[in-house]
Amino acid sequence: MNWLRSLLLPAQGSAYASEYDTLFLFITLLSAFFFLLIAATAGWFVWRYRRAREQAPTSMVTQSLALELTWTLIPLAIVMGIFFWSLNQYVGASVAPGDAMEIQVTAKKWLWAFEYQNGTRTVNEVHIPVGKPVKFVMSSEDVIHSFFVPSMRLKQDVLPNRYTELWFTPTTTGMHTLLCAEYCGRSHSDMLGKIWVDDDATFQKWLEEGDESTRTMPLKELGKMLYESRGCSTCHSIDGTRGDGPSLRNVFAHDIKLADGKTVIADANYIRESILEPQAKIVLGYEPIMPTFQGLLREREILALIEFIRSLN
Amino acid sequence: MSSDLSQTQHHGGPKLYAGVLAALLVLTAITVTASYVDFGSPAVNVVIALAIASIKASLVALYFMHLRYDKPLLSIIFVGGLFFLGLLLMLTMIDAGTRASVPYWNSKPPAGGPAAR
Amino acid sequence: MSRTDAGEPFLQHHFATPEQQFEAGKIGMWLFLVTEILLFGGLFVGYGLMRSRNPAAFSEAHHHLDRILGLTNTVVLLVSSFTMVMAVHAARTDRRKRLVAFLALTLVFAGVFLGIKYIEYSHKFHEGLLPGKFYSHKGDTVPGQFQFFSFYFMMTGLHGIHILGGIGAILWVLRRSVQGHFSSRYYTPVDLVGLYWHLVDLIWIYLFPLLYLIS
Amino acid sequence: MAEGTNYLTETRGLKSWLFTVDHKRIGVMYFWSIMTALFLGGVFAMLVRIELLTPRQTIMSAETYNRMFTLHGAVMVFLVLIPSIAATLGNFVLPLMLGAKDVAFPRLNLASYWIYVAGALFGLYSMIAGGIETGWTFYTPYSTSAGGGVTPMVLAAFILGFSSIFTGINFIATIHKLRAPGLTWFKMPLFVWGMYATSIIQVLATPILGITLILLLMERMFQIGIFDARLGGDPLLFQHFFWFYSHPVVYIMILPGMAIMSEVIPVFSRKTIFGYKAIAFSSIAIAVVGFFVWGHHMFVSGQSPLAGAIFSFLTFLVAIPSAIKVFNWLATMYKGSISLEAPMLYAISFLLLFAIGGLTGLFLGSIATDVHLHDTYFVVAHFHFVMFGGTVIAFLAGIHYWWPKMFGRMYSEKWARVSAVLVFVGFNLTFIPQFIMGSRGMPRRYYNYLPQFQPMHVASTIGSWVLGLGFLIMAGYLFASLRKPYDAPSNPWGGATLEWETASPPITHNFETTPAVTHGPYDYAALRSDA
Repeated sequence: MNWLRSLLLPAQGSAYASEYDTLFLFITLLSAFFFLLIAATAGWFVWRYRRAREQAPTSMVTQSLALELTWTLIPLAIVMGIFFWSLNQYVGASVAPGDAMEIQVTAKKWLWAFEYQNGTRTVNEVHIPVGKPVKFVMSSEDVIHSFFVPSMRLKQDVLPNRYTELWFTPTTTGMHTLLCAEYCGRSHSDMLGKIWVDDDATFQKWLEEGDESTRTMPLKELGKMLYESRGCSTCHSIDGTRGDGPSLRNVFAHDIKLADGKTVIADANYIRESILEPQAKIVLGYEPIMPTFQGLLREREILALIEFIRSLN
Repeated sequence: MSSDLSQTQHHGGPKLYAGVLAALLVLTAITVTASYVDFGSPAVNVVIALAIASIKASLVALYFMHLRYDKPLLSIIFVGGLFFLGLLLMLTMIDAGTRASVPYWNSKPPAGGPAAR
Repeated sequence: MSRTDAGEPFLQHHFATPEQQFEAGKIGMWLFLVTEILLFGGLFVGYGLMRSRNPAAFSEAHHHLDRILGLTNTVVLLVSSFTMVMAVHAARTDRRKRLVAFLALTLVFAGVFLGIKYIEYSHKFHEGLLPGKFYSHKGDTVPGQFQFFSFYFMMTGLHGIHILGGIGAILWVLRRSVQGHFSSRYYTPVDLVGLYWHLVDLIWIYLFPLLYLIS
Repeated sequence: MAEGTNYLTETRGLKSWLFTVDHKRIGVMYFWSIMTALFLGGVFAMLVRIELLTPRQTIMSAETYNRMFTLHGAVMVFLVLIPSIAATLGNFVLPLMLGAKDVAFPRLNLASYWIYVAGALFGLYSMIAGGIETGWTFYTPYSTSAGGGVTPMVLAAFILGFSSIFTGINFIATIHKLRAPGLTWFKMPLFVWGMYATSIIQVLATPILGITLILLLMERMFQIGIFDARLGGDPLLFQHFFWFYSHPVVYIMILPGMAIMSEVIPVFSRKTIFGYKAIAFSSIAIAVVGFFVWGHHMFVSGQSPLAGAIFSFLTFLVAIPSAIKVFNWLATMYKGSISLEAPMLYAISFLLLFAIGGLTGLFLGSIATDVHLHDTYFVVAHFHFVMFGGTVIAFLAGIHYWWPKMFGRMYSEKWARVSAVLVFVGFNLTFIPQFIMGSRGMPRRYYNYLPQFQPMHVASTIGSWVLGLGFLIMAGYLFASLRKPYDAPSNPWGGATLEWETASPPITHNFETTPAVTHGPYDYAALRSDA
């Protein structure tokens, strides 16, 4: 069965995922059986009872209560079995254990923002420890999004003005893809995140100090990485094409026309302000829709982004 | 076959209609009065108001709209429509009323267990 | 439309007998009434859900409605339903003058209803008790009252549109009555318009306590 | 062969068509309108598939892509699938099957057609009024905040609802009051039962769509605070309302398809339908229980788990009547005399594709498995198997079955078979890869996707070309048949229902004399002894 599982389903990231796969494969095999039964019967009848001559006599049997009951009750019993199995699994997965680590999630067009209980905040990237239950408490700032982690077989819509939850206990370290599964507009398909499952020590270290790599990476490279991973790229291009936000190409040290008619020079302070207080100065011809990154970026990361933008001239 | 439709249908007459109108007016008076009475919970007032409204609606449907004298099919159509409206109301309310982050059947998860089952 | 039988000027060609045509018409009308009930029903469900989410605002907001005017309108509509059923009865018993008179009376009551509704609406407009973003009433103690007025205007507005439709339909049968189209042999349009008018009344029977009589 | 005049030739000129109250002409007008919409929707689908050839931009921008799949969905659902079988074949065949001269309310029928046209024009107008990119489901709050042509498209759906309601009212009244003498309820062809069940849903569900769309427009224009969470509203209420209509709508689409199956299979097996009452009652059961299950579209929406459990349970119940039908059709073929002409080829396709569509529904009705699969390509593939593999394939079966009756000409059987096979192969090639992509975690409505999915997307796109080729061939031989003189016999397939007793094409009043029903709708033995 493993070949079938790996053909149809992504890698398993939790014990729940393997429970899930068992039920999934059970329904798959059951469906395959019934499909083959129907297809083979139809095929056999078509061949066996093909019309050989115009006036061939046909059976006069038109009903059978016994048959009707058979093919009513057997499918009924089977689907009821699936229902209870499935319900049991669902109930088991719906309540997070009391000691689960809580992470707040805010979804907005088009990024995922995370906040840990110690105040650490990240965007589109979240680190969690292996083997411990983790609970995401989620809410949206605009439209409905959906938090979808295929490797955990879990998904939950994220609504404005309400909290919804999703929890799992990861069992394998490594990267798990997070996707938005509820259509939310232009960059819906770019609203991706990475869930890093670390061993305990690495996780603790990360929580206190941030990424090893980001502390040593050259600024420009780090800036490029942040540009791609923190959601900047969904609105700001680097090749000059117009998105929901202005392109970052040839911006640094250039004159920028603002919506209020003034002109400013895009120096490091302007860029810093635009990241932390995006509504302060709006570029002419664009909507004031950019969310603030106040508290979501470390000092060095802001510096890195400025350096990256400077390199785009 | 006579094509005089009045021969085949009985719908009551002016006296009956006047009686129904009187009943409707009395019920209207009752419902207004009841709205000033405190029954302890606002929900009771809603139920009473809706119950009286339903009696009035039934009177209109049965006599003014002749359902009482017509073929049962028409009543089935009418009641059927109400049934599906009730369905929408009921299942939507079940969702709205039981929406919480923790399902009611497991509101006290066993502390510390990895999978609360 | 080919008329096959000179004795049955309103029998359409694809029906065999007037009974068949009459009954088909009634089935069609009742199915239409059911769609109307469900259309309003959606509003009722929305109202129920929003009221249960926000009971205080609904209760507070409804004090801005005038119970006397609401009650008057209820009585007007009930009486108009009575005159309508009397009109149908007159048609069925071949009393054409009474048919015309009762239809005209029904129209008068419908007009009174709309007149009172107009007074109520202009009062609400004046105080800024308007739906959604137009709500501008000052001095509210409970937030969210605009929701109540959203529903008030949608429900009474949709109902009012139906009253207007009913007036149009009654005018049509009134005209045909004056022309002498109806008799005990053929009065389907009167009957069907009557059914429609009663439904409009029936919906108001629920609207009145739900909007005016929240305690 | 028709001598003298028939319904197509009795009166001439554009006006005689545009203002006709003849159910057959209205059916034909609906047919060409819906075919036009199907062509448009198909073009949108092909463009969407071409865009998905590569993980990044291929031929269009993200905005255009979003508009494209929205239009594909809206056109296919509101302009094609909902009216397809009922308004074309239903309109044409139902009165004939009942031995009636017309539907109960011919003018209402014409109104229904013109309302359809008006709705369709509104829908097209939304394309130039800024386009619409909300998806055909119009979920709030996205649809209340999105710009562009949302308002005209919502109005279009609202208007089209009336068209649907009028058809439903008409059919119910017709079936109750206009059956020929001797045609008792259990002597009615099962197609009529299917239409009856469909009409019930059209009448009961569509008004809720109407009020939902009104509320949506009010929320957009006046911010009334019912769906918008920031104003104290509840976005899930929109989903409840929307699916209260849009799930039963699935049965508006599939029940007529099943109804055609119940005609085609016995005729081409020369055998009385097996389990007549079981099939008839299962149609009604589907129509009723279909209203209880809408919440299975909302398992991950934030709906309460209790409601989810209830909806999951009810969903499994509605699976049973569909299964009963499939088994009864199979039993009908047993010891029959089976001839694989084009309608039957489509019927066999339907059996296989609908079986897959139904069985994959088990994954989605089951609450735990649905969580992972919801809003992925698995769902897309599932509903295409039911909507295309079911409804459209059955529609094609019905078109090929009744084409001689409608237009009085036979089409090329050889090309019809080629096209049927291409459609079957192309369809499977398009959508089977989508099942696998979906269960592997490919969300729907994605413009960019992870590179690992590209091979399956390419396969799917190639499949869409095969499918398109099948349709092109079909259009070719069907148009070609219309250029021939009338050559269809009145009963080319040996059917026993009443529509085969009148000429092909029928005269304007359907029958020379109102037929008296002496034998059952599937009594082929009686037919032979008559002949």
